[in-house]
Amino acid sequence: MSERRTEDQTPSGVEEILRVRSAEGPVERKSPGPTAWFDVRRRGTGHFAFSLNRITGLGLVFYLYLHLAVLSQLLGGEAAWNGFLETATTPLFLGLDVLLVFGLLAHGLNGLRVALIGSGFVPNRQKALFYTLMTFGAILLIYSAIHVFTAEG
Amino acid sequence: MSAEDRVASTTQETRRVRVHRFKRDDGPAHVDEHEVPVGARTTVLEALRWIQLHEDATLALRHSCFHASCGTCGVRVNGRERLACVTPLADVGGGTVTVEPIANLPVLNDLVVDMTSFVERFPEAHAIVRDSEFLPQADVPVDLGAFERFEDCIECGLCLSACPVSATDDSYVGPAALAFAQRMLEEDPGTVDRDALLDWADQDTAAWRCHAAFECTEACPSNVRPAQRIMALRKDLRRRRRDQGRAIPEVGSEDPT
Amino acid sequence: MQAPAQDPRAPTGEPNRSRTWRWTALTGVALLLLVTIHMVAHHFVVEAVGGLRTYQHVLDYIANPVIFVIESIFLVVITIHAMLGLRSVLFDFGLSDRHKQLVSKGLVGLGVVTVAYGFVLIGVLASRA
Amino acid sequence: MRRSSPHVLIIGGGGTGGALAHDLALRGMQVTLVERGEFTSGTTGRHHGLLHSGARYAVNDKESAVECIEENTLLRHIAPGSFEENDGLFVAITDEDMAYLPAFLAGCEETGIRTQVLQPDEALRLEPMLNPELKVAVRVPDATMDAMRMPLRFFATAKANGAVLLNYVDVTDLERGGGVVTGARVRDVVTGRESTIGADLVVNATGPWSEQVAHMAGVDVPIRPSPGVMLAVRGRLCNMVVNRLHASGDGDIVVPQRALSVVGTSSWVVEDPDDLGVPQDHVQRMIDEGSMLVPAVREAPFRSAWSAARPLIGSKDDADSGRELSRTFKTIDHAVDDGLEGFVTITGGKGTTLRGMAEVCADVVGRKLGVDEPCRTRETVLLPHTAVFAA
Repeated sequence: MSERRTEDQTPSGVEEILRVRSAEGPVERKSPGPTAWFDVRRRGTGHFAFSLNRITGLGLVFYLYLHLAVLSQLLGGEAAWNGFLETATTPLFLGLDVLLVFGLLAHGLNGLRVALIGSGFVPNRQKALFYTLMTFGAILLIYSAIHVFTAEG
Repeated sequence: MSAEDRVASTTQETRRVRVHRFKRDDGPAHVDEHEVPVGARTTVLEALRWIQLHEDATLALRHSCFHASCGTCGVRVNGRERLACVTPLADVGGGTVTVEPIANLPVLNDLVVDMTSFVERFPEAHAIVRDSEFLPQADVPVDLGAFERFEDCIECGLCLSACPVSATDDSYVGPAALAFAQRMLEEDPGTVDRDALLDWADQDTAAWRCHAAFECTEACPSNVRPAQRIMALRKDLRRRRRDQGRAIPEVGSEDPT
Repeated sequence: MQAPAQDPRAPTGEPNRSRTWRWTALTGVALLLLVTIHMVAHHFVVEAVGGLRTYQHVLDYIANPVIFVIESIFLVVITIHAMLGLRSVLFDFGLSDRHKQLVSKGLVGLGVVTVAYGFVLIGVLASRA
Repeated sequence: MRRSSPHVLIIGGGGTGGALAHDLALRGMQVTLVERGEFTSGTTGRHHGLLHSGARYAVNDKESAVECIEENTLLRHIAPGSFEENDGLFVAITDEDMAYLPAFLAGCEETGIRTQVLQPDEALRLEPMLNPELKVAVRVPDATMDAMRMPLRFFATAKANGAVLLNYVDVTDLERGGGVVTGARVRDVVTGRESTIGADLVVNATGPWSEQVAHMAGVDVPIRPSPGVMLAVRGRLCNMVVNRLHASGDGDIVVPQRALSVVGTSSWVVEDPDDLGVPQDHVQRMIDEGSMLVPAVREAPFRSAWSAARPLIGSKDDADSGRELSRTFKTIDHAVDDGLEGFVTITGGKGTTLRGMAEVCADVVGRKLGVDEPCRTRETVLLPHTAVFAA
């Protein structure tokens, strides 16, 4: 056993490979996080529904605070409020109103789907439910848009 | 299609295959293109093996059984989760085919992902054999007890790759682990600590993080239907809560403070 | 009532998601109704472009006790739902347990401030009618 | 300072290499295993998953039959939960098959394989999808294994016992000096870097690639890569392994596996075990012969057809079909055969006998390295396959 080479040679090659492999840095890993919502390579309906819910949810929270801020105008009395009303009834703002309705419908109806399926109702028909609710939402959206732009005093 | 119909079709053409490449010493990931000769039933795995053999021996990929039983060859083909071994190129549309590693796991090398963190998501070392529900008319020999068979889940990771919540939140245990937990509860071989398993599932990183996208069920090549199992698991959790006589807590106690 | 054995795998310091999930769902379903009422009452029954009310209209409207109660419930429910949703989104960033707790506490604070501000607003307007 | 134990480098991460790593690690040796791809990606993972009772070889290859039934019994004990333990049937369809029955039963008796002869109605009660024309069926203790997960349990246990298992490390050459193999030149496929792994002994456990690796050391091994075609169809057409009761031939087995049924297998001989192809006529033969056993094979939806190369022991001059080559295994100490020290080849065999092959090889390795430890793999229960991924 005089030619045993264990101590001087064995570890070198193996340990070098192990060391490089266990090194933290160069492993390719797309860091998780909300960028995944916008991953266009994922084309599934379910992924779209999830992303839509996240994005509209954030939009609605933003609107909630915008809305509360705007309503502070009411505290300023009649002049302040009626001044705001003039801006709010321009076509641009009415368009934003339609966007709001879209957000509410998309988030609300998809949320209804998640709640219904997630609590044991209609467990196997999630796609049908999604399309049904979205169709319903689209009809309501069109109706609302027409109403917002045409309702006259 | 029956096996015989598959044998009958043998046209020969070529397909352009784009392959995700990543070697640690070579800087960031890139894409290599290859023109691969294909027949009517050439699979993605056969195309990748052809590239290894004829054009680039350094291409690394995982494979083992070649018939959708081991779960090692999961990749994304044109953005969708597939087992390379049972996905004919003819089935993924015309034109260029893009092959990438599955998502939501670290990529070690080209198409090879590190399955360690996938396996670590599972609640415990899990049984791979269960009772066979097939051929119910069969008269099982007395000395066998019951016909048994392997679990459907082949631990391929395609469900985790397809899950939009896993793509966003790495702490979510993901569909495969939850589906496994539900199967263990459903077909308890008598060795399951049910309470521990339900406690494990009853977390904000487990059954309640699912957002019902059902992408896992779409991706599963083995008909495990993880999303349906997660919903069934929630039902088990609700039933346990009810059995324990817990009322819906006050709003105030909801908050984590 | 006996508590189930503590699972060693369970992360510590985590609220139980089954409750937050349930409350997100319950408030969400309630909001379907409340938002509909709110939108219809504000934008679809008022005969003006955009359906917005004049200053006096708003004061009269909020002074109605039924409306006052509905709007108050709406305020609380939407704030809970929004805070739970924000929490879920923020957790998508892969936070540590400590940061998750900080986020949760911060959102409770934000929710309380939001509801308080809303009540001040409703209260002041109702008192002016 | 304590002198460290000898270091063995195993080339090849199939069932044989994994089982050998496990055995050597239990004997206290330092073990490194290198595999150029994923573990079990060569031949092991591709096989149809039959845990042989040995009955297939009971007439013509009694040595293999005895190996099989011994290992069959042992593996169920050390790898519980890794098998579909539903037994198997040998089914006679033709008069010719019936003529084979007496020799078959005698062979099983002689090799210690328990049998139970079933009349057609009894067999059809067990397995309703069998060819109703069957004349007799013999029940034997076959089983189905997960062709990847069962061998991975050896890897997992070896790793837990200190063996270093490296997948995606390709051996490019063997280091030699003064009639001794001293290690291997390797290329880490993960990084592309080359390095040398020194070893007191190198074991060539590369199955059908044995010849290629042996050539790196300048020696020859009598191995022929003999591929076979297998076919998987959707649907679990039977619960027991269904074999044709005749002398070994093509398409003579249907192995249920998960919700699939695997039909195997043909046999031919190639030069390069990497370039196999899936000959269409072989697939057709699987369909034709498989449906003789279970007619539903013909109509069942296609899942996959593939080839796997067996390492059959024989010489270049043997018959071309590969069927006549022995299915048993061989440990070659190249010091004896070729005067080359530090190099051992273990090859041949089959999935069922992986542990036994490893034991014989580890005895040779231990003797050469002066490690006087007994084999402990017969009684060591293996870790679950997932432990192979443990950090």
